[in-house]
Amino acid sequence: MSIEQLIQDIVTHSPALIIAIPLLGAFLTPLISRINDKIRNIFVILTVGLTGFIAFLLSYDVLINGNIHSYVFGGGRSVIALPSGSSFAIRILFEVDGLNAFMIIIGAILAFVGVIYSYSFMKGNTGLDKYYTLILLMIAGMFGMMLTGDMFNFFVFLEITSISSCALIAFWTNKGKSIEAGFKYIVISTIGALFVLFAIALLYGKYNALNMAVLANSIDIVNNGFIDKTALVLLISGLAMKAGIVPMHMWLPDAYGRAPSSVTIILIGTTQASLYALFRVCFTLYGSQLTQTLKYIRFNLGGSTVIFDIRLNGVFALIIIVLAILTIVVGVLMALKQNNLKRMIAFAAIAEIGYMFLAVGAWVWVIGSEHGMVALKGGIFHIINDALDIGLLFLVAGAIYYVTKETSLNKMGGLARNMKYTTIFFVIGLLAVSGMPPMNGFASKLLIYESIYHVNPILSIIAILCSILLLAIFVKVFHSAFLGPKIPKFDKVKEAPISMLIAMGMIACLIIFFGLFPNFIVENIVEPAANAIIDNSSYISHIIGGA
Amino acid sequence: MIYNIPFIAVAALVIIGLYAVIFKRNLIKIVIGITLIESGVNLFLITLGYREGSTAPIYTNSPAGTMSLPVPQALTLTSIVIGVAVLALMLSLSVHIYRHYGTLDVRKIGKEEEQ
Amino acid sequence: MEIWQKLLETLSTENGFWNPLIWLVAVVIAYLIIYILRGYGKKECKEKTEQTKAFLSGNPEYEKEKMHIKGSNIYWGFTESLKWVYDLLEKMHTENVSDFILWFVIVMGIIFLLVGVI
Amino acid sequence: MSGMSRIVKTISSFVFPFVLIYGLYIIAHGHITPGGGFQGGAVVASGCAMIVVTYGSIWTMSKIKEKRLSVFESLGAVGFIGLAFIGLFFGSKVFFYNFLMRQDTIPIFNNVGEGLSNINTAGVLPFMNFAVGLKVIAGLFAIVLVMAYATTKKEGSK
Repeated sequence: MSIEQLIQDIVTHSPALIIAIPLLGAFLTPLISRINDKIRNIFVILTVGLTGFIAFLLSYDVLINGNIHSYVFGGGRSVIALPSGSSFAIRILFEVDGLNAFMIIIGAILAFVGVIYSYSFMKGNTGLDKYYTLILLMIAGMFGMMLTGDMFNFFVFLEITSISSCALIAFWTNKGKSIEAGFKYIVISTIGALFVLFAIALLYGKYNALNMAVLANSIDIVNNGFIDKTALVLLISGLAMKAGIVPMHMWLPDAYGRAPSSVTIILIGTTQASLYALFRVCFTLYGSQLTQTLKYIRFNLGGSTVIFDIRLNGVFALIIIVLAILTIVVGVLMALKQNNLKRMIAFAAIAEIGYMFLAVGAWVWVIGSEHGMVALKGGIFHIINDALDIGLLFLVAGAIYYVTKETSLNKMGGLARNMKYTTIFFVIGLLAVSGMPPMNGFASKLLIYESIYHVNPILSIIAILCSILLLAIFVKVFHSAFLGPKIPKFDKVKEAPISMLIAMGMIACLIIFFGLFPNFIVENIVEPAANAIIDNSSYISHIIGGA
Repeated sequence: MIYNIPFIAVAALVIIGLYAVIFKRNLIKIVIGITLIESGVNLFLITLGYREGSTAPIYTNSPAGTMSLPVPQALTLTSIVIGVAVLALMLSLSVHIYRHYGTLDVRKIGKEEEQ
Repeated sequence: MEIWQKLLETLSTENGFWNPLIWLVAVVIAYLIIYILRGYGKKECKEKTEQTKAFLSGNPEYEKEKMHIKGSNIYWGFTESLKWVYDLLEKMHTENVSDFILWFVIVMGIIFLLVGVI
Repeated sequence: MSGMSRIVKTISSFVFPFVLIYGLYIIAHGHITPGGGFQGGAVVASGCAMIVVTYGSIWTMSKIKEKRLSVFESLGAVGFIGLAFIGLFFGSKVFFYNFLMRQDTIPIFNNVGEGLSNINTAGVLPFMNFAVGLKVIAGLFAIVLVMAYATTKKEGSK
């Protein structure tokens, strides 16, 4: 078998392999760790690396060659045409279009970096075989959420992810606060997921299908208004809670702040998988209904009748933009006040989620027009930028914690003298997260500012102001943690271990690469994803096809 | 009317569960509330698959006539399995919290100042 | 060669554009101008003399350790002037899991009113 | 928990094999009757939980270590996913492909004969049920055992 043939085969089976390899690795880990701890760590890194490699192959094929992949588990066709003429989707299938491919790139980067980082970061903890099992399960669940084309399957992966990540958040069981954060997270995510399941059940009862493409084809918000709208509301609110939208964000600083840093970086991936699911629901499942009129409202103004045409996209845009502005402002203001480094970054992460949401809201508002496309590009570009920036900052926070065992900013100072590389990485993350040129954050934020200016200039102003505040927040961290005189307690502090530096360095390189060549990234990675959001017909027709 | 009773039960279970989660202060009661919501959703799923006068979907030796749809039952089963895992996790976290703080009151846990 | 051309393309937003290369050139030019301006500075300024010491209205300088501003003291003015906002936000963040779910139900209700009823 | 009275212990040790057999029956017939790996595993695990309740968690912990259970759990999961992986190399070459159905190499797993007595009618499904059953038995038993043990330790230390 030639190499090309092998790669072709791998790409064909990649949607299954991407989740199967981490799953297999997860359950092999306890067996391997009976041999040797070092072998286990390397095995886990290799597993995640292989998964990431396959993910890159798949997303290369989807993004560059423009193919849509679908994979049916157990073989055969996914949609069975009944003699009566209707079709019936029966098997579980994965479907990968531009948006999925874009998300699995993020997932692969974060998972790989997180695992490399944990090599040194978690050294010395007990129960590491369970830690690595849970990490791999979480990665498998995250990829499953990003790849699946079946609503119920999505729920299952959502729960796999939340259970394993909850156990990881509470991994340091000697700290009361991390157990408490784990409990909060499991309550929140279970209730969110149960409401998602309720919505799935509603849709299943109505349309007798769980397949996303089949559902998207048959959802009709005008005729079956009540059930569809209820399901939409349940899905949006459940997934928005998992994605950390204000005012349902309170679990996020706890979970991000108390988890080990190596877990936090993968948690970012799972949060963004929820965000992806939100987009998938709003714009693929309900995509063809976006311009439907919900209601006409008639006014009598001086004899002439004025008719307001309330469309779904208007209502959507209103909800999304209001929530997004709330998210940005509350996130930034709360971050400014925190003194715990990781909680502060977590609030900044909330604010960053608001930016993506804002851009998508702007697109929904002006659906179909040119600057809508710019907004969508900016929003999607910002997803990957946010993952990298916030991820890097969390890793730096973890490195600081590793060497000083301190989380409070009040007790730090002068760390730049002993931790040169970490300081450099922090500065890169600082510039990127606050949208300073030439880092990647600037490019996406520029796109967002310019496009939401067309919706309302005030939104743009708020977004820019909050971005400046973000800069101020991290300058505060830079000043109080890295600058200043030497603190005698930290005299013997050493640079972070090499695997942590490698992990941070990888993300920093990616940030600089994305920053220096923004158009390359936007054209090749972001635009296919944006097109997938705009045009849901190819997603549907790939499954239903001519049948 | 008689066939609407399961749906009324679903609404009642979900609302009682939400009430327990929001207004009860004991962690165990919150866990009970979550399981109530979960059973409500499971009941809803299982009710969707039932048709009047249908038999259980067992292929062998079944009497002739309509069968109830097996897919919702499979879904419910999966959801129950997940529920078991979530329940075990929540209870073990409650054990840990009780050990650490000596109380299960949500207002009292996690309030200690950080050094 | 082609890949480089692709890499260096300009990202065009709708009304503007962004190219890091142009930015780099602009930064270099700005540094040049600053360097030239620096040449016009006074020649008498010498480092490590009395001239570069901090002047605190004639008071003696503190020790280095005491001069470091702690994290919670930075932006004190900002948080103080926005105290009413922060009071509201503190009231909102009760750190209590029941309230998280209450917020969830409230938001769900509002969205339901907006999407379902209208 | 330190165990219950002699009557309870005797009766539970008498009932335990029946519970075990019933659970294993459900696992083995998972593909032709209602039930399967999870249900049968849950039945077996509830039998094990009965042992934990009657004999006390400390005694049970001395008989079987929780680490060994986690190994069994991993073996079950690995078996399940491994069977799914093998499907990649046979027949229509799809993940989760039922490679034992309708083939000529190992004909006893073909769809030969029907009825409750013949368990070889579903190809790879019984094996998957066994794997899931192993995982569920080990997992649920470990959950019950560890929780019981953890709460005991607390009372002991006070």
